[in-house]
Amino acid sequence: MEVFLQTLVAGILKGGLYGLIGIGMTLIMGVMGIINLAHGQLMMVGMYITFVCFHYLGIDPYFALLVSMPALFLLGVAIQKYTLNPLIEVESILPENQVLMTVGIGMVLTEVARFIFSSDYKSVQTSYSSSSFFIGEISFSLALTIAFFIAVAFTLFMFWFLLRTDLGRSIRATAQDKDAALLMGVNAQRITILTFGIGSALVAAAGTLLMPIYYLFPDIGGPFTRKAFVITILGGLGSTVGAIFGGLTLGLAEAFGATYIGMAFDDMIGLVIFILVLIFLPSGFKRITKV
Amino acid sequence: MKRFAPFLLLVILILFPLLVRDDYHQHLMILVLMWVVIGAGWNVIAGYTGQVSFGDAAFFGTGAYTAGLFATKLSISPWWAMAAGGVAAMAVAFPFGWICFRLRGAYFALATLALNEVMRHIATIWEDLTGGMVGILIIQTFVSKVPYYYIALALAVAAVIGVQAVMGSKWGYYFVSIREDQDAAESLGIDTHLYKMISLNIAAFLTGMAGSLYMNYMGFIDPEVVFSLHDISIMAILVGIVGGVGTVYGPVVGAFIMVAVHEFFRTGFFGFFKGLAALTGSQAITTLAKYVMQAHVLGFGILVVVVILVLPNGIVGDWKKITGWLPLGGGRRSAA
Amino acid sequence: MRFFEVKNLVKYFGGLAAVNDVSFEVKEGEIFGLIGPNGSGKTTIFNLISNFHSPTSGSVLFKGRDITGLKTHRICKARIARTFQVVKPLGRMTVLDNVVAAAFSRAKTKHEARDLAMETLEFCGLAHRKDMLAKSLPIGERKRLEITRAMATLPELLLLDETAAGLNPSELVEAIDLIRKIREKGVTIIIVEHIMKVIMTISDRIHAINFGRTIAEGTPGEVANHPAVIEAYLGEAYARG
Amino acid sequence: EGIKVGIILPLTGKLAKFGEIEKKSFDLAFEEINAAGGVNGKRIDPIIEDTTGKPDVGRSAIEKLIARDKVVMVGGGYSSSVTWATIAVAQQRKVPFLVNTGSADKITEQGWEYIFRLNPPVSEYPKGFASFLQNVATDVKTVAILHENTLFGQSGSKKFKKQCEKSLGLDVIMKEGYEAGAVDFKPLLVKVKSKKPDLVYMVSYIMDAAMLIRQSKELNLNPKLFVGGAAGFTLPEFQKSTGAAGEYIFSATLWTPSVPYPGAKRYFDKFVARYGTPTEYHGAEAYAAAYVIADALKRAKSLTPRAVRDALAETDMMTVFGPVKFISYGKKTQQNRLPTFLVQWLNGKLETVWPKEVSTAKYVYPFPKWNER
Amino acid sequence: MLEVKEIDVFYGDLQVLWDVTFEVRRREIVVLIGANGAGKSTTIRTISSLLNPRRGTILFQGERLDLLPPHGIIERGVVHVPEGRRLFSEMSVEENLVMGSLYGEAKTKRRDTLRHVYELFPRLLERRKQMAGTLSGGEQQMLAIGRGLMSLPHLMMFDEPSLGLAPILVQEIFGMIRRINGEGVTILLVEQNVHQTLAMCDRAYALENGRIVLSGTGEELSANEHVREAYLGI
Ligand SMILES: Nc1ncnc2c1ncn2[C@@H]1O[C@H](COP(=O)(O)OP(=O)(O)OP(=O)(O)O)[C@@H](O)[C@H]1O
Ligand SMILES: Nc1ncnc2c1ncn2[C@@H]1O[C@H](COP(=O)(O)OP(=O)(O)OP(=O)(O)O)[C@@H](O)[C@H]1O
Ligand SMILES: [Mg+2]
Ligand SMILES: [Mg+2]
Repeated sequence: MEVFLQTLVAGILKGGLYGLIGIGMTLIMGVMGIINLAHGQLMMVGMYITFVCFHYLGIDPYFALLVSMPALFLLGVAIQKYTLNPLIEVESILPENQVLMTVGIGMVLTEVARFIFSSDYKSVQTSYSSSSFFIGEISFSLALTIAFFIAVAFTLFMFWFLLRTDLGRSIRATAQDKDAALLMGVNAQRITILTFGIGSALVAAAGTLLMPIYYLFPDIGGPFTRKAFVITILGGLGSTVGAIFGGLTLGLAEAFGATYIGMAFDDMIGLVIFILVLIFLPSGFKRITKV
Repeated sequence: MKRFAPFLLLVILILFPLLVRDDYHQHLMILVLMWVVIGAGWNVIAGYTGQVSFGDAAFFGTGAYTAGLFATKLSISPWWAMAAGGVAAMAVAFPFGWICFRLRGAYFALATLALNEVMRHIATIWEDLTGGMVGILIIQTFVSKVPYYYIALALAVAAVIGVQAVMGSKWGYYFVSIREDQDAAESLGIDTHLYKMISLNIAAFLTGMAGSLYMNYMGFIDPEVVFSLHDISIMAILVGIVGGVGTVYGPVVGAFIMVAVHEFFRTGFFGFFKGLAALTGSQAITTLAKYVMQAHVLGFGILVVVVILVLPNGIVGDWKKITGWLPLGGGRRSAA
Repeated sequence: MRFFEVKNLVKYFGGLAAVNDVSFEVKEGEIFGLIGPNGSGKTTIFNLISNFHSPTSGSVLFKGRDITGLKTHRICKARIARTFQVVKPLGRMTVLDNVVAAAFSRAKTKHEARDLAMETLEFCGLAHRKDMLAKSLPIGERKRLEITRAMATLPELLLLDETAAGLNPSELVEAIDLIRKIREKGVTIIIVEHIMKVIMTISDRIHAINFGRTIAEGTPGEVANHPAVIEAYLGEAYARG
Repeated sequence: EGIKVGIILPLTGKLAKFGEIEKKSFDLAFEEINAAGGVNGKRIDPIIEDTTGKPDVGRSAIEKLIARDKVVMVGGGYSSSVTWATIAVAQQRKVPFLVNTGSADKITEQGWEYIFRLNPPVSEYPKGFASFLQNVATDVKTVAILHENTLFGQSGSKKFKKQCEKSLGLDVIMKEGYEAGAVDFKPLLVKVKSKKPDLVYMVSYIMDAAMLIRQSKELNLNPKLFVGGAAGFTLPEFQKSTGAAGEYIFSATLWTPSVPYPGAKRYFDKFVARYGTPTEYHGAEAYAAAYVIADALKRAKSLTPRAVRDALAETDMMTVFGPVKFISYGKKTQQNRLPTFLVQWLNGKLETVWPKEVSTAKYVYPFPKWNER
Repeated sequence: MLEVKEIDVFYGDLQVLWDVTFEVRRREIVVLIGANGAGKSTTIRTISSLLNPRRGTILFQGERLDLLPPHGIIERGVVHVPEGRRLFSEMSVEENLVMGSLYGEAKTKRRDTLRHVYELFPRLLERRKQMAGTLSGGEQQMLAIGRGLMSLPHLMMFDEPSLGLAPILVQEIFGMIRRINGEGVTILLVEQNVHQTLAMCDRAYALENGRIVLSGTGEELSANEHVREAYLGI
């Protein structure tokens, strides 16, 4: 029983963070219709910013959110503006050009990080990094628990933002029909740029929240990119609530898989679920067949 | 002139090992030819049939492991495994395609990406069969590079000619129809599922053969090497798009350029900077050379970004555009 | 033996019954019109016949054979061809190649396929465009290409979905001519159209539906004067005019 | 005109961190050697090529070194996969290759006369630890083995399991691999906890190692012994990122600055002074290899690959990494044989605690429970 | 009110409009007729800045529209109801309407305009929470018009609003366009339904192969030999 509960808690806490990673990807996916394969790399950049804040400026990771999120927002804006948007005008045989572009961007980000920080492992050790509290026999990592609640707060905020504000509505409208949005006076160019910025800022938040308990090196992006797309697909693409759902599913699946099947299957479990969902729940994902 | 270009190229390639005797360049050419095969395969499924694959490594690795296991478990010469590697890759492609071809566009691409990772995990975890991360070591058959070169050349030529033949036939029309509009294709009596399967299996076969060749030639594989997302799958895409999507000779050009660029960066512009530094004795240039060499992956990344932005259909696909830039081309400049 | 028949077709999308118990029969050689307000289920019926969607229940019979649930490409091989309301050109292929790809479903060799394609292009009056990329055709000719491609599969039954929409009155005349010519070749046609000038002039019989259900069937004259059709579809103005 | 020696290392890509440490150590050693008069008055000119950590690129690199640069011998190699792909070329071209890091057993099991290895194969890493179990921790009966799914982790843990069952008479109640880089090890550790092993043996790189220990603390997992199998548990980053939680953790290792070899500490200090970052056993291997290369070149009858190979075969010297002599035993040929050590973090410092003769501090055993500290 | 002067428009290298010139005066209904591919949609898309003319100018109340981005156009009170309706199919009816009033005065008066649109189209009020994608074709067209009205336009441009609609709905839609015109909104209409549009418009232009070939009042064009032959099929 203890094993079960501990696994459940581990899965949920991790899942919250995964959800946050997923929302950013989902937004970008929805509006641009592309899978951002540089998502994990953006998170990596956010993590380095957190590291710099902590290590050189002595800023606590939770305050570093105020630096990493705006910074990544700007980076996302630049990426969309100067590399992805110009592609819309270029005609090419493969509609996946933009996806390939994000692969290239991911490579560039990783290597630039290596240039600046070398391949060394970096970590941020705070007083709460390895503290935990117990409820009954079950241990809760303090940092992960905080991360979980912040992730939930961000998600609720995004939900409100997308449903209740003109800007949020414009983002959704652009996702559904870009030309029509243009005719309604939505500056679609600006919206895509903004969306990429927001998506990047959200994943940066996830990275920053992860920093106290995790570590960092330039190649850390890849695995998180993969997780992000699994989350996005599990969550049903383009849906903010879905991302949370997808994040929790993946977190739980990984945790239970690790406990009851084997830790070696950690990553594979996500991938297998992903393929199963693609195959058996296609109606859940209307967009799949449309793209 | 245009018509004879392929023959001229072929003659040069046949004579190459006789003209250039140094192992280093022969080695590079063997890699180029291997990438031609992989690129040709990718081009069939992605370029012509429009089902972009991010998972070529799954087929490549399967081919490589087949050859490796033939040699280590069955003591059969890994050369026999060349064809077997292709068939084994098809054995992976078949169920995968059967299940995943209901997905379209980017979602199929993601599924291939997942396949890539799943295969890597399997090879890692199934230690009893694959040796896990210990990998498989075999002793190469030949000391000289020349036999490998000609085998690779034969494979590459067969791949290019094969693809050309397929694309000129009914299959070719069907593949392109599927790329352009799957519903329309289906309504015209094309069994899209079947032809996508055919296309994927052609790609898998070629890529699997290339994998077997790799095993034979390199003598060592492990899951990280042959199931690598970046070094195989993404590289295959790059070969495809740099050369030219949906063109017969695109993969040839792409393979050559990608291997050359890779080596170019790795060696610091073929030692240009080092030479310059030695000549001038400048410390700054030595430092610069060091950075250039370290930046080769960065260079790759930038290349991807630039090619997609400027030559979205690759060098062969956008050839007109390129000649348009050249002052002597006199071609009509495309208007912005 | 009946030539073509749909029996008690039903299609649900989630909770919505897009087609709800529709039955009709088409005789060999006739032009059969299908009308109904927007969203009444006409395109869905075509999608059910060609099995882009599989029916929730009901069956489709062609020359005595039950073809319900046959794969889309098999339906085409069985000699039922269709066009799409939202045209689907194979954009980066030439017009000729578009038609050749279709002709391969009948031709053995590439040579045969080309000949068949050229012949069909001439027949449909699109030969002068054969080397153009399909995506650069104007909409009217794209619609014509849809028909040409369908004809190149040598169908016995042709389903036309709003091929005249967006054509101006004089272009309509040409379209009507083409459809008649096709029928003279012996091809049976089911046609969906909102333009009364077209559907009322060329149909032998018309079947009207609303909310996925049959409301009337008969000759153009009978259907045009049917109160349910006037109320749901034509409107008083049309009846008066 | 100097003597050209090729060195291949991963200077970019995922392994760049360790490649960089080795490169710096090679640079340091060759500078010292050249400053001290080089080889019989000639400079050694190392040509360092980047393998990017990939076998095919490594192969391009060594082909270039041999065919174009005409080096008399090659060193480096780093990972087993790249090492394997490249030594085959060296053997075929008859150019000696001194391996200093690649640890797959097979590397020296081919009987290839041009291939030498300075470092012990992976199967021998836990030797020192085994003797500790036999002599001190005799009440350890049950073992849980956790390992990353890399070459190092898989083969290291397999060998250790065999050793436990065959020669140490221990009961391995659990052996599980994991994908390096996991965010959360709790599910795994909860399982370990429920099985209550006496010994938890982990083969992990630094950051996984740190996460395992920190999360063991969070879960209050208290075996009698926590032992790391080389790699991750001895590096300064481990200490930095576990803080107090790293205390009392043991590790089997090949080298620390406190090993009883002349110059080990001096090398460490020099490295830190020069580059501002600490070094570790990979660096020591490279540094030692550079001196072995210089020694062989000095003794070589001529500066041809053949003569250098013969000189290498005669090597018998002391380095910061220990004595070097290429011998044959078991299936292995031209393999250097070295003892391994058991170290423990005590007061934030890594102390050598076993074998007793060379210990710098007394071990603490059993492991003090987390909540009783 | 709107003056299009000598515009040339290209898709890439392909020229589709040559020297197109026409004007729309305040409170008029002006119709643009022409064969398929003549360039009618292109003209409207150019006015709403989705395309840029390579030559020529477009003036609206004396201001250059061709220099503005698409979102600048709607702020000036020119709205384009596109071919095929182009609704935001996964948003509710009301959200679609709100999307029509993102800027300036339209935004501040959003509530009032919304009420007004619901009065005009009671059907939309009934369905305000329904997803736009699930509306019937006629309702969708109403919504598209309603969405256009939300921006408080001075000039509305319709691209084939009757396309693919049942005859009964075609009547309704034309009725609505007249009503909107009656409320003081100027109308530019592109239609294939030449009979009816010529009957209801003030003036009309005929576009052939990207060139304006004829212009005049509705009656004049209806009576024109060429029009009768080429467009009315008489
Ligand atoms: N794939 C689908 N998923 C869900 N609903 C659908 C789907 N296809 C059609 N529908 C719905 O089914 C109903 C019938 O649509 P259909 O396209 O058959 O109408 P139609 O008679 O062809 O209309 P129109 O004259 O406008 O073309 C509509 O309410 C439509 O929204
Ligand atoms: N995106 C595009 N790229 C290239 N050519 C185009 C594009 N859109 C339209 N065209 C071409 O421009 C010409 C004019 O098209 P446009 O859509 O303006 O015609 P239209 O008069 O609105 O016709 P319709 O009655 O079919 O709507 C046509 O020849 C068409 O093929
Ligand atoms: Mg329809
Ligand atoms: Mg138009």
